[in-house]
This record gives sequence, structure tokens and C-alpha cells, in this order.
Amino acid sequence: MKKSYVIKRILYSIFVFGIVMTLNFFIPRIGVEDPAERYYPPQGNMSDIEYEIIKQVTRQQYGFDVSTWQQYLNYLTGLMEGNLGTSFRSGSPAVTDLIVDRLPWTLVLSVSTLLIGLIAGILFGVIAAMKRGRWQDTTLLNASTIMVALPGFFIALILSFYLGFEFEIFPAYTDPNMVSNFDWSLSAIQTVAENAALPVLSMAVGSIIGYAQGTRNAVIAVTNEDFILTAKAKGLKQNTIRYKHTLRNSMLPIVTSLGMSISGLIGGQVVIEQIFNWNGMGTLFLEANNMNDYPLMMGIMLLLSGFTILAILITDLIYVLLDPRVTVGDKR
Amino acid sequence: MKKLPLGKRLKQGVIKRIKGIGLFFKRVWSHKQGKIGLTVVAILVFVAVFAPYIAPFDPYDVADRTLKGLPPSRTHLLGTTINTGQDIFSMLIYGTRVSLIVGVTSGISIAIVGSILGVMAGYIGGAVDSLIMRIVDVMLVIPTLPLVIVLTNVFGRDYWIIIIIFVALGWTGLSRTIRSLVLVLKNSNYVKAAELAGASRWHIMIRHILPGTSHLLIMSTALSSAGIMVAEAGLSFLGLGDPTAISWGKMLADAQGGGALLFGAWWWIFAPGVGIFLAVFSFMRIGIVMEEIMNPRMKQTSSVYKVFKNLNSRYIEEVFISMDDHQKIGVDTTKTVEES
Amino acid sequence: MKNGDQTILEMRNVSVNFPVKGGLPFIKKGVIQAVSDVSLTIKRGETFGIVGESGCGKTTLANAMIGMVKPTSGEVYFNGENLYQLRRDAFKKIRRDMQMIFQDPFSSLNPRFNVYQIISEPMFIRGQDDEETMVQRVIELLELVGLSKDDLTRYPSDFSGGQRQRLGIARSIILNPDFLVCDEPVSALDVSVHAQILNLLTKIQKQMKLSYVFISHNLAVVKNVCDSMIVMYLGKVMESGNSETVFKNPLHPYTHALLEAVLDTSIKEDREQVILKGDIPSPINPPKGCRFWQRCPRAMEGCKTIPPENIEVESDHFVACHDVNGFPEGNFEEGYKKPLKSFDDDLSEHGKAHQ
Amino acid sequence: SSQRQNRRPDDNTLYVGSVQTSFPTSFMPWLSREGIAPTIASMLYNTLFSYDEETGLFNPIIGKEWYYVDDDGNPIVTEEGIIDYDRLEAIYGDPSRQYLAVKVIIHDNITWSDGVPLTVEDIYYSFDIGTNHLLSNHAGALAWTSDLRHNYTNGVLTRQGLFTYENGAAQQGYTIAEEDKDTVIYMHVNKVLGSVMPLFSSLLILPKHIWEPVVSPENQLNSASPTEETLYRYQNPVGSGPYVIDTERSGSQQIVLHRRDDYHLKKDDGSPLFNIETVNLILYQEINVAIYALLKGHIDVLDTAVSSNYLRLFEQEEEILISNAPGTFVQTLVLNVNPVNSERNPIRDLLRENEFRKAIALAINQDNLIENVLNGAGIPVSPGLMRASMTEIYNPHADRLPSDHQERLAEANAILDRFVPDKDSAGYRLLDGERVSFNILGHPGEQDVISYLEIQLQKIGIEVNYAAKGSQPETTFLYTSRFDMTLQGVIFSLSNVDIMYRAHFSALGRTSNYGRLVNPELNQKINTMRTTLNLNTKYTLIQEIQPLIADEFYKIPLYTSNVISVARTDRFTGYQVVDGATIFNNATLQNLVRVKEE
Amino acid sequence: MDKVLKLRNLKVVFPSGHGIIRAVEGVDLDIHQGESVALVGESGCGKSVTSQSVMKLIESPPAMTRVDTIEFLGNDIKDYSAKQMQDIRGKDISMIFQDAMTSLNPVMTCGKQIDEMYIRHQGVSKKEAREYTIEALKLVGVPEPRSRAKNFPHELSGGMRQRVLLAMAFACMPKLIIADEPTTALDVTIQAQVLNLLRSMQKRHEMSLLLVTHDLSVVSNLADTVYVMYSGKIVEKAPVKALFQAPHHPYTVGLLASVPKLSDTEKTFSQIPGTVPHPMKKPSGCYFHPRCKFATDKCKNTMPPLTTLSENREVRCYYPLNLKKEATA
Ligand SMILES: Nc1ncnc2c1ncn2[C@@H]1O[C@H](COP(=O)(O)OP(=O)(O)OP(=O)(O)O)[C@@H](O)[C@H]1O
Ligand SMILES: Nc1ncnc2c1ncn2[C@@H]1O[C@H](COP(=O)(O)OP(=O)(O)OP(=O)(O)O)[C@@H](O)[C@H]1O
Ligand SMILES: [Mg+2]
Ligand SMILES: [Mg+2]
Repeated sequence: MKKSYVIKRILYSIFVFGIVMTLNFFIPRIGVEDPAERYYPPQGNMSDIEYEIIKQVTRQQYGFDVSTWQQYLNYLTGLMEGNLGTSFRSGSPAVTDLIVDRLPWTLVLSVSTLLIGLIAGILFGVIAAMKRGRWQDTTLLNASTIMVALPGFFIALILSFYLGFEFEIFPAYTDPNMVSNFDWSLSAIQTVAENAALPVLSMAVGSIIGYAQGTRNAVIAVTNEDFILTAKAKGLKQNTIRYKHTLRNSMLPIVTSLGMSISGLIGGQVVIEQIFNWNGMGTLFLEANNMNDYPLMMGIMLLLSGFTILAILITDLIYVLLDPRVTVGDKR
Repeated sequence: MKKLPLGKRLKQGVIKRIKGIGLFFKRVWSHKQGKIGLTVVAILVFVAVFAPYIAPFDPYDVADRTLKGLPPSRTHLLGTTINTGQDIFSMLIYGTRVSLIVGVTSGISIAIVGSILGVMAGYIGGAVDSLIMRIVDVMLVIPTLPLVIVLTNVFGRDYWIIIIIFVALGWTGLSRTIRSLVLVLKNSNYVKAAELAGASRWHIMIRHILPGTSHLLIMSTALSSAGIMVAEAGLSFLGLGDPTAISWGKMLADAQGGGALLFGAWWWIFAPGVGIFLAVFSFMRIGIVMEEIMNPRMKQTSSVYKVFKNLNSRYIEEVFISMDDHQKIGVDTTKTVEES
Repeated sequence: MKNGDQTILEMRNVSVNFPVKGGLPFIKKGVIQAVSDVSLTIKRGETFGIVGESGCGKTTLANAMIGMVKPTSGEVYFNGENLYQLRRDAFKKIRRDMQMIFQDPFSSLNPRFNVYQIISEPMFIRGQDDEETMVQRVIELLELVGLSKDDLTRYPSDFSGGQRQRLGIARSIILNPDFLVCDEPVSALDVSVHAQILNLLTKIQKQMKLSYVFISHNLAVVKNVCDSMIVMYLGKVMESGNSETVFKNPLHPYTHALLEAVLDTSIKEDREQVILKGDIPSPINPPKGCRFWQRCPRAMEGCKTIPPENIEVESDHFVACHDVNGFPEGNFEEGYKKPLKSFDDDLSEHGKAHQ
Repeated sequence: SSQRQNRRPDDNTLYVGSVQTSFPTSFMPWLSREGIAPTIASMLYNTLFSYDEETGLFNPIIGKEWYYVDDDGNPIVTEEGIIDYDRLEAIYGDPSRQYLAVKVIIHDNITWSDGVPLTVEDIYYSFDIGTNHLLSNHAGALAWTSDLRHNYTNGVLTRQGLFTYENGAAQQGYTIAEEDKDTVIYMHVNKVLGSVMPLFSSLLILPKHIWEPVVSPENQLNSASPTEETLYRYQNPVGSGPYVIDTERSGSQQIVLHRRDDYHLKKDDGSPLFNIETVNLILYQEINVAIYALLKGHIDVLDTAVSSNYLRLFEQEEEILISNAPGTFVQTLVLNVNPVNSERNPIRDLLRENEFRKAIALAINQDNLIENVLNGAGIPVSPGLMRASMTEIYNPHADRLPSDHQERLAEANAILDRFVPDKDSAGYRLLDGERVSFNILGHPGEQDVISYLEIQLQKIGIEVNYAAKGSQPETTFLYTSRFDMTLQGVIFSLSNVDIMYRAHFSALGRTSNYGRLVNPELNQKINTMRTTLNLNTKYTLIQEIQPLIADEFYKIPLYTSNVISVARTDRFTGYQVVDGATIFNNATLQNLVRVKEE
Repeated sequence: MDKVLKLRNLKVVFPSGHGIIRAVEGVDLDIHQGESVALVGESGCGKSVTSQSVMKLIESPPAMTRVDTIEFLGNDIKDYSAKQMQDIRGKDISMIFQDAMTSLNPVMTCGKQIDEMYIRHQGVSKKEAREYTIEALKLVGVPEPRSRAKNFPHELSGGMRQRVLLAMAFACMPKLIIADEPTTALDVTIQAQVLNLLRSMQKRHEMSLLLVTHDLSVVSNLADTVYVMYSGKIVEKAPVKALFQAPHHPYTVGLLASVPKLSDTEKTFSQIPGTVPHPMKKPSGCYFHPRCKFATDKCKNTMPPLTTLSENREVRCYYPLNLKKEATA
């Protein structure tokens, strides 16, 4: 039963990814007759003949000279080989290469944000749930009402100026040498940690509070469940109940929301990377947008969607591990 | 006999709905948090509507060089911008308009689109359901902000386009919740009873299903409005919003680009920040209070603690004492019993 | 209460299957055989009982009777007309004569409607526009079910379970139906309220000359209320007939078990109980042969594979059991009459232990 | 502080901040044209000559000298050695002559950064594949080589216009001595004086030995799927310029360039031409961060012009030098004077009237605009659109509007009263009651200018509103002439004037001539100017064109803003302020010296 | 017979935003060794609260509890600390809940949930605990206990789950078992299985049983002594036979009469009119008076006390019924 669920879940993820791929192919083609025009918008100082030549060449180069279906097919076969197309940057670098360069640095931010958010969030949430109605709880409640209303980028601005520029506690922006000097040495790792501090902090504040709130509610909900009463009636120790019975069940909604929150996390990172001069996928995406580099933009989108799909898949599978009830059907 | 004309019945229905919504807001109002939220929203709406009368200056007015980068003063409550000499307070006032319009319009549209699609998916079911839910699944995995950026790149950056994009991407979560609620409502026995009485699908949808989701819709409107205000601010901050309008996000971007903090003009950054915060905060408050009203379990847990804090122990003692059997012994019962 | 032999509803070989969806979209996993091959006849004015354990298909069968669930196969005749071959408008018209009272009084009333709206809804749907008549009629009904005019503008949440069930009853009879299905109308209610509701139903039946289908898992209730009955197990009819006859002479081992499961308040020392072993099998892949054989104390080898037929053993008394009817003629494998070991080891061990 | 030391650890390195969206990843100079790529390319590669805007002369780089030559290859020069335009006109004025022949002699001591000597074969190769689209694809050379009469059709050389010792010089009748075979090349160019300009000063010369082996019709220079070999060469450039790139230390956030000690040009005393040994270019996404970095001393120079608003901030800093260099870029207000028929409407029809346009021009107070929007960091521009500093060609008579602003407003209103019948307190109305109101298309960054225009034009009773440019203004607004007004920056200089005049005022179609102005007289003048072979005649014609342009009021000049850039003076001195450039420029690189520490 | 449990004057209220819910109003309860005591009454009358209070499982907040004595095996556990209670729970008193589905932790195997009992109270190793668990499962008639122990609750049928709960409750051979409506969620035929099992286990191990139910037929089969509760108060206490033969309180009388019996011949059922009072809006005087056809003004004004009529028979009524009948019995 379980195995078949896993297989089905994977198949479904692939199905969703297939649709995302298709969308990715068609979005840049919305509203233009000649895709070459979207890929290479006319420039002011270009003569008509020049522009025609360029379009002609672009069509050939980027394979727009065949039927749309053939293009789609080529796009898919390209993807199979890990080829996300060619960027419009000079020198026609492969989108894949550009992304691969930036990907680890984006992951540094997102993964640490996620981990810090999760760990601290769950910790605070559990504390608040245990101390329900006391100051720990009310503090969390108040903090969360304030934090949800403060956009991450606003926090980032403030942190970057005050903690970074004014008081120099952490770098206000990323050290340009960080990437090129990175060699896995302890000091290099320390540099990365220092530079990541503020961006991660500005993103993590929100997610800590979010997860804490979620954990608190989940823990409280589980505490009201009948089986906790059973556990009490069994005479189990407080801690056994808390960790073996309550926490594991409370994790279920957290795990579900985790998968969902990935997409938002990745999206929000675009602004944060920009503010802290962090050379990740977010800035790459904005670069691409500024240059109308559709292949690159869509490549990043595809990758981010792929990540989200993967994250949701993984959390779903973790969910299955945690919750034996899920075998068939949809839990959400 | 006295058949009520359709128009009048409709009118009655509308009045009833409005009364219902009014009642709902009254319940929100009766909540402390809700009161805060409603008050702030009311103020913001007032500011947005009467912006031209409140704002002391034309926010678009690029004033003299002598007026650039003024610190807050009595004439310029929040000073003027460093690069253009615009009155920041007036910009803030006008920014309310954009944020509220974008937020609320998108919120309401999301509620409409989300409920229609959610009800369709849940009520009609079958292929329609599969289709809509597959779309939802796909939308769920595409990161929103990047997608919005791509779409504004393709379609342009007018506010109405941005709103449409937000709506096009924002309905999914709501329709998913609505759908699951509709599935419950659809299988509830009162819907079956209506079907048995010969009700058409329309009748059931209009009279049973939709009203059943109305609270969710109001709540979602509040919450998604809040979310979209943040998203819009982010977009404007990146310089990808509608460039012609003054929005809080754009003010932030201008302030950042103009080096507000470097010049020590912190109010220039904080003013729009506080604006965003207040708007989002108040909408969130309302949304959360609505959620509490609708989800009594949550309410119970939170309010029980309040009740306990404020308990009058004397009163409780009296209650306990009143439970005692006062005349435990010595009642002449046996006699009466035998008589009966 | 047999007034006339006219049939109001007849079911012929009705089966209802539900698809079971798999995890992936568009892929079906199997079917639940909720009702299989049920035939029955309900006479005008009588109360027809359906008894069986949870999940055996009682509600589904009832739904099939009133056109809420389309049978996978078989026909349903109401007042002589085939329900599922009627045109839409005719179907709607005929449906007006059938109503249902639901098992769960809590979910059967729209919490947003007030009492007037709830009860008048069927009239409203039927295009009855005149407020005054509707109000009049609703008040009349409220009084009939033991509530008062003052309740007109109250909401379901203000009522207790029993009162809600009364509201449900009022709603179901506002269109003057002929045929009323009561799906476990009391099982969700408190004991002390059972009697109230049952009496109310009886009263209404008398007043309005209704035919009832009465669903219950409590044989004691069925015995007192019903004229005819069927006993269902896993979607199949095990025993059926005139209820007096059935109760006087229960033949099917499952009926026996049900009867003995009814705990009586009359105190008997050490009542000897037949306790069925095991659990109800899943309706997704019901056992071949007799659906009851796994739990049957009288099961034989042949019961595993040969489905028993419903045979009239005495006037108006049908039983589907090989032990009662004997196996039909045919080429069966050897030993099919050999009794199966009646109890699993562990159960019998336990049984011994306390006797 | 310690952090400072840490961030600029190398004494002889100049740390340069740049605000860009991205750094180039490929250093193929013909392809990288965005952002900072040309700056880097110009440090790695050379052109034949550089052009001096002030004098109109070419300074040697790879090329040592050049001449127009007659059919025998003899230079057409006066005794002083400068171009003899009269003889040139006499020889080539004949309409049957279809081209100008040019002889270029290059330095003989140039090596590529990999040590291979640079010869005219490299020049030949560069121009040759520049014209052969089958090899170069639409790499940047397309536009720059268009005046070279060296043509390919489908990869087949149909007309040769380049001649070296090894490539057909003899056949064409040019004799090149054996010892000059590596340094002499002849070129045939269109019969326009400006033809040599892009060929000499824009086209960066590529090393033949690097590119010839990899470039083929199958693997073009600019390919959507370059081979690994090509990519390697894109990323590891071999140039003849003063610097080489340190690929080890360069990445997406910084680019490090080292000085070449074997660069062929030296200072007079024999020391390296460029003083700076290492240049470390650092990328910042946002101006604010770059300014943080400068203030904190993480960088020495900011290679991005900053807004004049920052002047106030930097003025307070002792160690910061502000370069307030005069700009070359003229911001103009372009009016849609001749929309396609489908886009015509009564309001736009007003713009077709020369007088009406004059009224708008009269309303604009450049001094006030510069004071308010640019904080004074700019200079006014004459309606002839030519900067006054271009002494050779600037015509002061082009400025024919009164200078007193009140007078101008009065005149503008007088004109408008003639055109528009109806006026109320809020401004003019058309006959049908429609208010005279225009949209100005602009980038968000131009909003303050537009706001200013709004107020200014309001003063003469015309309403103006900001309309944001969409993501693709060219296709959606400009070419379809679906706009009223827009802002456009232009640079008219000695080097580009014949191309730009044509593009802006005479060519139709999909060019920058968004508003489709057609004035036969102007058109004809521009053509004559372009084709004359006499430089003096040409200069005269340019001067005559300016009043004509001014009279059209088709592009109304707004201002030329100064290029403000900043540098720290705590480590280096000797920064050079260059017109139209930031303080990070060639002159600075040649002049900077390390501050001695006490 | 030793007293296993002596509960005196238990009062529980639930303060809420709208008022105070009076859930239990002064309940006394005595349970002797080996005795099975039933607590019957309508839904919401306070049965579960009472039974959970015995184990001090009702938490504050949300509840407020007052009690004079909770004597368990002669010790007053009223002031026991949470730790001390944990030692008693499961070991000396255990509990079976109504809905086995929600009463079992869905993410833990059934076996593990029973193991916990042994590990906690008998200090055995995990392996030993599992052996005990398998024994216990066998005892409650779970076929193939070894593999069943590895199943998760949702993989078992309702009857099996209830057996797991039984095994859990009996694991440490407690002195007192509290069963809160152990069979209402089950099918009739399964109900019989489980009840039978419960009775036999209890009898065999001489345990005391507090059975909470609203089903009188269950009572008749399982209980020795019956407490009838109405709206938070005990209205009648009697040995089971006596109660069924001669119910004294009008509520008990009505309750007994309204249960349908196979032996009935009439088509109508006798009924108690009206409904249970809302726990926040209880009537004055006797809580039952609005539904009682014998009610007098006295009943309307003052609450009758719980009066001892004979040994083991108490009734809260000014005018008890069937007094003679009992005398003859
Ligand atoms: N709409 C449906 N879709 C799928 N399966 C269904 C549906 N309705 C009922 N079933 C299944 O059909 C079988 C019979 O259900 P039904 O509700 O008729 O039983 P029942 O005898 O009324 O049970 P209960 O006493 O619990 O009401 C059950 O296994 C149930 O799960
Ligand atoms: N956590 C709680 N918060 C508020 N009120 C409660 C709580 N638990 C129980 N009550 C109230 O206490 C009263 C008694 O509840 P209890 O659960 O003991 O009833 P019961 O007799 O067990 O009913 P049932 O037969 O439905 O289980 C009820 O009115 C109920 O509303
Ligand atoms: Mg049912
Ligand atoms: Mg209970």
C-alpha cells in the first residue's frame, strides 16, 4: 500500500512538473507573433534591415523556424538532457551553467533560513503551547501579529543599514570576494556565515514566528485530542506524553505547511538578495528580467518550481513516514 | 393571494444578507483585536477616500531645490524627499489609495474567483473538479513573486494588470479551502433534503452552498488583501510596480534609492514602512478575528484563559456552595411517599 | 396495519456499486458493492423495516428507493412507475411523494436558516410563493411535532437533538408525501428521547396514512414498529418477510445473532449468548458464496463458494441460507457440506475460560 | 579600521565599484555590449585608432598612421602630412568612383597577450569575419563594418575591400614591400568621410590565431550553442590591450584585471602607459550598497554616475573626491509630429503645427529645470542640439528663442491663443471641449523631469501626464506612434554626427525617428553633408543644419546633465575628470599614483 | 468487601465566557472490590467528567473542581501531586474510552502503545514489554497478536481497536477499571463481543469496574450497583436488580420504560416528555421537575436531597415511586 502510494506520489509530481514545463514553454510566447521579437526586442539605433537580419538569425539560432510543436518537442528533449536553453547574455552561455553557478549560494540562504525558522520556530511554539496563557504565549502571539504585517524586505532594509552600515555588527552587504575565495576552509565558511547573517535573519524572523505560531496551534490542537487523554490515563510521564505523543502528531500539520511555504520562501528571497547584494538566483532572476532574458528567466522559474515540487514531494513522503494513515488519496 | 413580487423578495434577500454581514462585523467589533483592526481600516479608508483634502501638498509636485530633503517640520510633517522635494506626508496619504485599492480589489476579486472555482470544483465535481484542482496544484508550486515579475514583463505594469495577475495567481488557496468546505456542505443532509424536495442545482448552490462559505470568503478577502498589499509593496520596491502611481512600496524604493538612511532621513523609510505595517496589520487582525469567530475551538482555548484570569472567586465559591445538599438528613420523605 | 395489498414501491434485483478512487487522478481502484441484488416490495401504508449492522448498505438502499442514488443495475418502481426511466419533470413530480428523515439531526438542518426557512423550504422550492399560507402550514406542522409557534424564528443551534429531529420530521412531511424513509431516526439521540420520536412517527403515520421505510440496527425497535422487514448483511438480504413471522421464527444465523445482541433490560442470570466471531469484511471485495460464512457459526465448506438463494420457507418469510434451505442441485466439490470449525482457537479458548 | 584594510588588501590594486545588474561572463568584445562590458573590453582589446572629439583627429593605438590613397596607394596628404581634402575631392569627386581607398600602417611591436605578434592579418581577419555573417552571425560588428566595401553573400566573398600583402594587395595594384607585409593594409570604404570612423575607433581587433580555428559556418562566432572551445575562448580572452583578465579571481561579483608589461604603448620615459597594476571591479546591485562601500572605504572609485542628490552627502566627506564632469548626453523632449494615420487625433494634430511646438519649447526653462531636477549639475543645450564645447561645428545662431523667461511665456501664450480657441483657468480646450492634454512616455527614473514638465507646461495652459513605458516601448508605443511625447537622450558629436543626423531627422521606418519628421530641405542638407568629401564643407553644412533642426522644435532640448562620480583620495591621487565619463577612465588609469604613507 | 474507591462531594464547573457550566454537582461514589458499578444518564449529565475526575484527569483550566474526598484503596489521593497520580494511573486505575479510533495515537503502533504501560509501570525492557503485550492481546482475543501488535490503529477494525484498549486497560491488572461508554461506537454484534470480554476479564481478575453508559441494557448485563445521574446530580443509587424491578426516581422509571424491548407488544413506547436542562440554565428546585408528571410546588422550589432509603438504595426525590414494589421484592 505504502510503496504504491510513494510511487503514485512521485508520478503525480512528475505530472505536475510536466505541466510546469509546458507553461514555461508557452509563457514567453504569450501575445507575440514572432518569438524572436520577444527574445530580441528591437533597439532604437537599429535599421529595419539590420533588425530583420537579427530576427532571421535569432529564429534560426533559437529554433523558432520550425513549427511550435516541433519547438516544444525540442525544448522537452533539451530539458531531458538538462539543457535549459541558451541565455540571451552575450556569449550565449547555457542557462544551466549560469544557474548552477548561483544555485549553491541561493541554497545557503534558503536552507539556513528554513532550518533556523524550523528549529527556533518549533522550539518557541512548543514553549508557548506549554505555557499557554502565560507571558511566553502572549509574547509569541503579539510578536506574530506584528511580524506577519512587516514585509521581509522592510526588515532587511533596516537591518542592513543599522546593523550593517551604522554599527558594523555584520556585513551590510555581501563581500564580493566571498564567492571567488570560497575553498571550504574554516575561515571561508566563517565568511559565508557572517555575510549570510543579515539576509538570513531578515527572512528568518518571519518564518520563525510563522512556524512557532503553527506549532503552538498544532500542539494545542493535539493536546485536546482524545488519545492524549488516554496517554494520561495510562499514567505516562509528562515528558513521554509531550515528546512521544503530542509532538509527533503536532508535526503533521507543520510538515504539510513546510512544503507549501517553500515556494513563498524562494519567491521572497528575490528581494532580499537584491538588498544584500547576494549573488544568488534571485539577483540572477532580476538580471534576466532587466535584460528581457526570457530563456534565463524561465529556466530559473522551472528550477524553482522543480524545487518546490521536490520539497512538497519530500514533505509528503515525510508525512507518510510520520502518519501511517496516509496511504491512498489526498491528505490535503 | 398575496404573492410577493420577485423584486421585493430579492430586495428582502439583499437586506437580509447585508444585515447578516453587518451582524458579522458587529461580532468582529465586539472583539478587542477586531476593534483595533476595524478602526485602523476605517481610518485608512477615510484617508484614501479623502486623500486630496487631507494631503497638504500635491504629492507629485516636484518642488523647489530649496525644498529638497527637508526634515519634518510643521509645514512638511514628514519632511520632503531628497531627490525631488516631494512632500513625504502627502505621498504617504496618496500611497494609502494605491495600497488599499490594489489590496482590496484583489482581495475581493480573489474571493469571487476563488469561490466560483471552488464551488464549481466541489459541487460539480468530476472532470471540472479534477481540472481545477490540477491547476491549483500546478500554481502552488510556481513561486509567486517571480511569476508575477515574468507576467508583468509580458503584459505590462499597469495597476489593473498587476491586480489581474495577483488575482490569477491568488485564487488557488482559497478555492482549495472552499472546495473542501463545499464537499462537506454538499454531502450534508440538509442539502440532501433540499434535493429531495426537488431543488435545482442553482437553488442549492445559491441558498445553501454559497452562504455556507460566506464567512470564509469575508475572511479570505481580509487575509488575501493583506498578503497582496505586502506583495505589491515588494514588487514596487523592486521597481516593477506601476511607475505612475505613488505606492508605499515605491516610496520605500525611492527612499532607498535616494539614500534616505545615509542622509539620516529615517522618517522617509519608516513612514511607508509603518503605512504597510498598519494596513497589513489591521486587515490581518480582522481576518484572524473572523477565523476565531468561525473556528470556535480556537476561540475557546484562547478565551478560556482569559475567563480564568478574570474569575471572581467569591462568585465561584457561591456556585460551589449552592450545589450542596442542604438538608441531607432529617427530611420527612418516607411519609409523603407512602401517601402517594 | 395492513390496509390493502397495493404495492407502493418495488425493487427488482437492485445493486449499487460505488467506485473507489485510487491516489492518482483518473484512476479507479475498485468498487464497493454497497447493495447487491436486492428485491423487495413495500405495500401502501405499511412500515417496512431494514435491519443490519453499520455499513451493510441500509442507507444506500434507502437512497436508491427515493432516487438519490442511481442503482448500478436493477429497477425501482414507485407507484408502478420505473423511477430511473422517468423524464426529469415527471421524476421531480413523483419525488414529491417521497421524503426522508435523516440519521444525524445535527447535519440535516442548515445552521444558517431559521426554523421557518428550514421547514418551509420544500414548499419554497416547489414555487409556493404565498408567505401567509407557508407560515400557516409551518406553524401547523410545528405544533404537530410538538414544537411551538414561538420557535419559528429560532435557529437550529438553539435546539436539542430530539427537537432537531422533530424539525426534520416537520420538514419531511410538509409536502404531504406518501412514502417516508426514516434512516435510523433515533440512533443519534439520547435514550430517553427515542421513545418520543418513535411515538411521534407512529402518530404521524396514523394521521397522514404514510408508508414508512424504517431503518434501524435495533431489532427491538423494528419488532415493535414494522410490519415487514428485511435483514441485510454486506449489501445482501439475509432474511425477509412479515416481521411477526420473522421474529417468531428467525431462521438465519445472522438474524439470531442480531436478536441476541439486543440486550434486554429484563434481567436474566447468565444469558446464553451466541457471539459472532470476527469482524464485518470489507465491502470492496466481499466474500464469494455466502457473504456471512466467515462469521457464521453454522457455516459449511460449500458456503464459501456457493451463494445462497433467497427462498420462501413459509408464507411471507424468505431466507438465504444453505443451512436452512439446503444446497441447490449441482456439481459441487466433495465435502461441501462439511461444517467449518465453528470458532477460532483463541476465541473458543477465551469462551471456555469464563464459562 | 581593520575591516577597511581587510577589504582592500592589495596596495597596488585599484578597487572599482560598479552598479550593474550583472557582469559579463564572456569577454568576446563583439558580443558583450551591455553595462560595463565595453569598459572591460576596451581594457583588454584595442581598436586601430582612438578618436579625439575635440580635434577631430585619430590617435594611434594599433594603427600607427593612415591615409586616403589614390589608385596607386599614394597618400593624399598635404605637405604637412594632413589630409588634402581638395585633392581628395578632385580624385574621388567623380561619381564613377565608387569608393575611397584607405591605407593603414600599424605598429610593428604589438603582441597579443599570449605572446603571438599582432599583424595586419589579424586586422584583415577581424574585418573580414565582421562582414561575413555566416561566420560572425549578428555579432556586434554588423553595424560597424557597414561602410566597408567588403562583401559576402552567403559566405562567399563577392567583393573584396581589404588588401594585405598576403591577401590580394598585388592583384589590386597596391604594392607592399616585403618588410611591410605585416604592417600595411588597404581598405575600400564608402564614399563618405565618416566611413572610417567606426572602422577605426569602434571595431575591436580580434586575434586571428585564436578565432580562425574555431569559427566556421557550423560554429559561428555568435552561436546560440557555442562549442566548448568557443566558450573557453569567450571566457579566457586573448587581447592586445593594456590589461589582461585574471580569470582565477574573477567571477560574477568581481572582475580582476592585471596590467600587461609588454603593452606596446609606453609613456615618454619608457615606463608603462598605465600606472595602475591591478584593477578590481566589484559589482553592486544597488547604488545604495555601492555608496556604503565607498563610504566605508571598501572601494576607491565608483564607476557609475550617481545622482546629483548625493552631492550633499559627499561634500561633507573629506576623503572623497567628486568629479562633476560635463556631460555629452542631451536630454530632449520628442514630440510625435507625424503619427501614422491610424494614430492621428485632434490633440496630436496640434503637434503637427510647428508654431504650436514652438510654444512648448518656449515654455521650457532650462536653467530652472537644471537647478531643480539636477541640483545644478548640468548645462543648458541649444535648440540645435549641439553642445557649445564642440567648437568646430557648434552654431550659436541656432539658439533663437528669447532668453527672458517671462517674455517666453507670454510669447507661448500668444501663439497658443491663435491655435486653440477656448481657454479657462485650468488651461486650453479644443473646439469640442476636450482639454489640451498630452501623455509623456517615460521611464520611472525620468519621473522628476516629467513632473517638472507637467508644472512648466501647466503655466502655459497645457496639461501633461506621465505615462509609464511598458516593458517593450519600441513595439508597443514608439514604432506604432502610439504616444504624444517622450523623452529621448541623444549625443551628437564629431564622430557620429553624420550617422545620427540621418537617423534622427531624415530616415523613416523603424529607427529612432519615432515621430517621423519629414522636412525635405533638412533631409537634403543632411544627405549632402553625409556625402561630401570635403571636411570643411561638411563642417559648414553641419552648422547650417542646426538652425533648421532648431526651427523644427521636433526634439526640444532639456538639458545636458553632468556626470557625477566619486572616488576616495586616501590611497590614490591623480584622478582625471573627463567629459562625459566617470572618474574611472583611461586618463585616470594612466595618471593615478599611490599616496605615500607617512 | 473492601472499598476500592470512595468519592465524596465531587463538584466540577466549567467557567466560560457566557456563564458557568455546572457539569457535576456534588457526586458521591463508592466502589467495592470486585464490584461493578454503573453510572447511567443522558448525554451531558456529567458522567464522563465524574469518571475522569476519579483519576484527576480533569484539568484546570478549563475546569474548576472541588472535592471532599477521593479515597483510593484507603489513601486519600485528593492532594496527590501530578507525579504521584502518574504512578497510580494505568497501574491501579485504568480507563477505557468510548471511541477507540480517537483514543489511540494514530501514529504509533498498537503494540507500542501497550508496551508503554509495561515499560512505565513495571520497568521492563522494551523486548519484555512486547512479550507481555502479545500475551495481553491474546487474552482479549486478538487473533495473531504478534503481527497485530505491529499494526497502526487505523489498520484495525473497530472491534479490534476496542480490544486493544481493553488490553491496555488490563495490562497492569489495576484494581479499578473505568470504562466510559466502551461499546457505543461499535456495531451490535461486535458490542456483544466486547462487553462479554469486559465482563469476563473483570470477573476473572476480581477487579472493580466503573462503567459509564447511557445504555440501560448494558447496565443490566454488567453492573452490580447502578448510579443514575441527571443533570450533574446523582438521582438514584441501587443494586441493579432492585433498580430494574423497582425504580424509585421518576426519571429512572421513565428511562427504564422508554427502552424498547423485544418482549413489548404495543406499538407505542412510553416516553419522558421534554428535554434535559441546559447545563448553564438549570431550573430551580428539582432539576427533573419540568419533565416530571408528579412534580409539586415543593419540587419546583427546592432541590430534594439524596436520601438513603435502605442499605445501598438512595434516591433524590420527595416522592419516590415503587416503594412498595421493592418491599415485596
Ligand atoms: N457515496 C459513497 N461513495 C462511496 N462509498 C459509499 C458511498 N455511500 C456509501 N458507501 C459505502 O457503501 C457501504 C454501505 O453504506 P451505507 O451508508 O449504505 O451503510 P449503512 O448500512 O447505512 O451504515 P450505517 O449504519 O453506518 O449508516 C459502506 O461501506 C460505505 O462506505
Ligand atoms: N472541556 C469542557 N469545557 C466546557 N464544558 C465541558 C467540558 N467538558 C465537559 N463539559 C460540560 O460538562 C457537562 C458534562 O459533560 P460530560 O462529558 O461529563 O457528559 P456525559 O454525561 O459524559 O455525556 P455523553 O454521554 O455525551 O458523553 C456537559 O454539559 C459539557 O458541556
Ligand atoms: Mg446509514
Ligand atoms: Mg461522556
